[in-house]
Amino acid sequence: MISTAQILYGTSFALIIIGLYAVLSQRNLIRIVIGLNVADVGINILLVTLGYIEGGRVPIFAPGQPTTNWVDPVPAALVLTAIVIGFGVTALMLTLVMRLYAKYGTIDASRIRGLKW
Amino acid sequence: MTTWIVLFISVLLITMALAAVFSRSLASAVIILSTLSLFAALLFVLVAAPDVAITEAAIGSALTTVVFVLALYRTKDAPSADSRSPKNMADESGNAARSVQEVPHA
Amino acid sequence: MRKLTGLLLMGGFVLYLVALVPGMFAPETPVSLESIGKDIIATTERVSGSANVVTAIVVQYRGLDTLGEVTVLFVSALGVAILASGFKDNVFKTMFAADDGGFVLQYGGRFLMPFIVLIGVYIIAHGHLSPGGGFPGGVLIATAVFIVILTGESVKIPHRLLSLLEGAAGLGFIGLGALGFLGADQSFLANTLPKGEFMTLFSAGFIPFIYAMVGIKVASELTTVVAVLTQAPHHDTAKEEGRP
Amino acid sequence: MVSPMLFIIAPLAAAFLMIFINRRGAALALSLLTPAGLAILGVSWLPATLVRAQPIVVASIKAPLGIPLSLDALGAGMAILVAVSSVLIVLYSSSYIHRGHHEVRYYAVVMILLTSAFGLVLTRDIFNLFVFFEILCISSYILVSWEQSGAALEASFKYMVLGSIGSTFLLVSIALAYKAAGSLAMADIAVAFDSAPRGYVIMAAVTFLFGVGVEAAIFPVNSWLPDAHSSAPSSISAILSGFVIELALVVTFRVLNTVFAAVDVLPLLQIIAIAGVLVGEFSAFGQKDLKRMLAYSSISQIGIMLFALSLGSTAGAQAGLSHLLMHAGAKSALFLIAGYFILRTGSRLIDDYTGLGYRMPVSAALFGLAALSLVGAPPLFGFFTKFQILAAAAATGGGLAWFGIASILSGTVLEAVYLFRVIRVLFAQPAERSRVEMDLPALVSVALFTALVVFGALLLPSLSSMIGPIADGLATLH
Repeated sequence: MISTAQILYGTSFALIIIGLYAVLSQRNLIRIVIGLNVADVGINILLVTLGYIEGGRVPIFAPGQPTTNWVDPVPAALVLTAIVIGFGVTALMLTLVMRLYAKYGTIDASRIRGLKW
Repeated sequence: MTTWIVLFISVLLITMALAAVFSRSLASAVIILSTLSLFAALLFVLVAAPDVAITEAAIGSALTTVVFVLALYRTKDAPSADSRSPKNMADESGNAARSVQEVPHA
Repeated sequence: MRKLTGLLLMGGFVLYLVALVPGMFAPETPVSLESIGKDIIATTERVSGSANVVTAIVVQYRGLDTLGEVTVLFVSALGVAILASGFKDNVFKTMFAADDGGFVLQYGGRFLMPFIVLIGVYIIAHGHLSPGGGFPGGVLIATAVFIVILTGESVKIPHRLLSLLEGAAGLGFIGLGALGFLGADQSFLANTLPKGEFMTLFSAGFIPFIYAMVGIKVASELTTVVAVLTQAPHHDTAKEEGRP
Repeated sequence: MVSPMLFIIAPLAAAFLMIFINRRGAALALSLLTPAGLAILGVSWLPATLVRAQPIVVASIKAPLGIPLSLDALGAGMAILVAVSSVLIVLYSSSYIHRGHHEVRYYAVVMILLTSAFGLVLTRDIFNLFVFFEILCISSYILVSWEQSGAALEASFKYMVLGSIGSTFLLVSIALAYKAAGSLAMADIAVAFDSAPRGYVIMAAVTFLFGVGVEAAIFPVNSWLPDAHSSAPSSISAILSGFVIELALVVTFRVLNTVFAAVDVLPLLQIIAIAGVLVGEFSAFGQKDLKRMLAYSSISQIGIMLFALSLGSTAGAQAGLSHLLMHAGAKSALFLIAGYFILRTGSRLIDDYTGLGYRMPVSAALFGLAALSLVGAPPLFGFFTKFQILAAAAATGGGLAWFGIASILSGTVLEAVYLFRVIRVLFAQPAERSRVEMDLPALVSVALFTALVVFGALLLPSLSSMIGPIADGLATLH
């Protein structure tokens, strides 16, 4: 019987690998950014899964609610940070893509001299 | 029970990730990415991380998509009233994607 | 070549993962916590007074990370503004304002805005009680501004006011953190304000105030990002952009 | 008592304040005074840290639950280097960066870069390390794209893509560490890794090396560096080559050496260091663009430093850190002077600088001195540091060490040839006689950097009492 955590680990690594593969193989600059975002989602799932326990409950004190069997709140806090940082990088990259387009009229990496590698 | 829902969403997520990365139209890739984030948020609710879910939905799904859409508009040739129609947009991006794919392992 | 490199790298990564990290896939889902999370849950009521443990960690236990996170947003908003200043065209005009949004859309957007802002404020204010807090709340407020832009309204974005808010909220965060220097331990970001009654709105010491600062900062920065990207050259074409 | 937290708080508050005030004068004053004050504070703390590390408690919460920070001798030394360099570079920027409505933003981003640099040397928490790394990367991306020329935008994008891949790897590594240790404090992770499966630790170490290696420009993941360092404004090239990559190198090495002590990464590091030396020198040799040449030279110099650090001996670590100090001074001076060469001739190509030495005699002389020290010409600082590294390597012995010595020596020959070529061009034939010397603030800044590399050798005796505890910081987490 496969466990929830195993599924989540598998999914997260699949997303990370799909995303990074896209970053390395695509030539369209926007697709590169999309790939990074896919990888980011994968990372977020990976981190959240670290804190998951079987049948875990939300770690919030509320009147009349049991305070046992809570999931680990630390990875959730880390993911919040990671999401915001990911957005900062994405916004900056996309602005850069727009500027590159304004300069060269293309978002194809193979047609921009400095982006071939 | 949770396991099966998680499994279902996981399969959905991986499919969407592949679609977002390899779809022909750039516009649909962006929308699929947005949906991917939204389903990831759903996953976070299931694994008891609502704080992450609400942030992922607000930032990953909504705001990132806004910036992506702005980028799509900005990276199109001289935007005119006509080019705003979704059909036209899909065509142009589709062409771009095809021309990329035609190049073999260079 | 790039595809090949990518494939090779990813293939290697996957193989390595499967071969050498059995710990990642082997175990069943754990049934109890064996990490610092357990100790944090045990101490959060005394240390932070926040009912939402994730909020307690974000704002207090790992408050320095959050300060860094706010800084990341700050610096990337700066970067977007610097880069966007190079645009020659004005997307705002061609994108939304060119075709009339229509009466219903325009007034609908204007009508919705205060409510969305209100929800944002609610989410920020209840960050220590329920899921949410400064980041999603701030994003909601920024979204409200974007909805108005989206309806084709020619809004003049007050850039100077936004940068004033950014700076002030950042200084406010640091100032609230520096209050900790007055406390017994003289440590930055210590929660020295009165904690109030656990699980009520007026509790958790400085956490709601920090989240308010974060909310203001996130809202103003994201508004800046969206605004400069939609109506980029606010210096050169400001005149053309004005209402007829 | 003033807390060492000021290293993080002060530049950050300065950046926020600048944006709030939005005046050029205020921004300039803040960005000169903040690092200057921190440098003085750093010097005043150094004696205490030489005795033992000063732990800093954040948010009144002790180590595993909160974020542990600590100021040790290595941290204080690096912080002083960063603070002093940035004062001089801001001074240079005051005349070099164009006046315009973005100038305030330039100084704000530089201050945030400083915040992250200080944060990196202070933090003992692996996720906090990630956050500061991201801030460092993002502010570097922005500064690289500052001139918004085609080359600058391309370089910045390339840098960003590699940096983002790096941070993905870094997060995977953090996830592996948290799963093993249940804690994010480096000390706890080190303990947990001692008993974790070996393959697991290797996986975490490799992903970590890939993650932070991008910013530290460690050999296989440094393809962004020549583009980024050459197309950034020269003041930024000086920041990036002068202390950012060094800082990233020291932090990377320290974490690999302590947290991942369970696996012996040193031989691997030696190999990539030697590869970096050879690749850097050979690529620099063929360059026609002055700043690109200097950037490739940075790759090889980083290789030399990494080689010295990864020898694993005390002498090697000390020599590597001395070389780091020398390189910070010399490379900053070279980039800053190159900035004015480009400003005065409007060209980046070395061949266009024919006879420039007669028009900018002081600058050209300073350039020559810094270049000589970088090569390792006898009376200058660079000679002693390089000699120490070679001696330490010879003392270690072993095939890899001797191969490293051979590579560094042959690299030195190449470096001498291409840098002398630049100097020969500068003094080739007297062109028109009009003087176009650097502006005064820039000249002062460059002269001070050059003074470090010229008189650095005199510092060595007094440095030797401090370098021991500083080098010890590479192997401990206190």
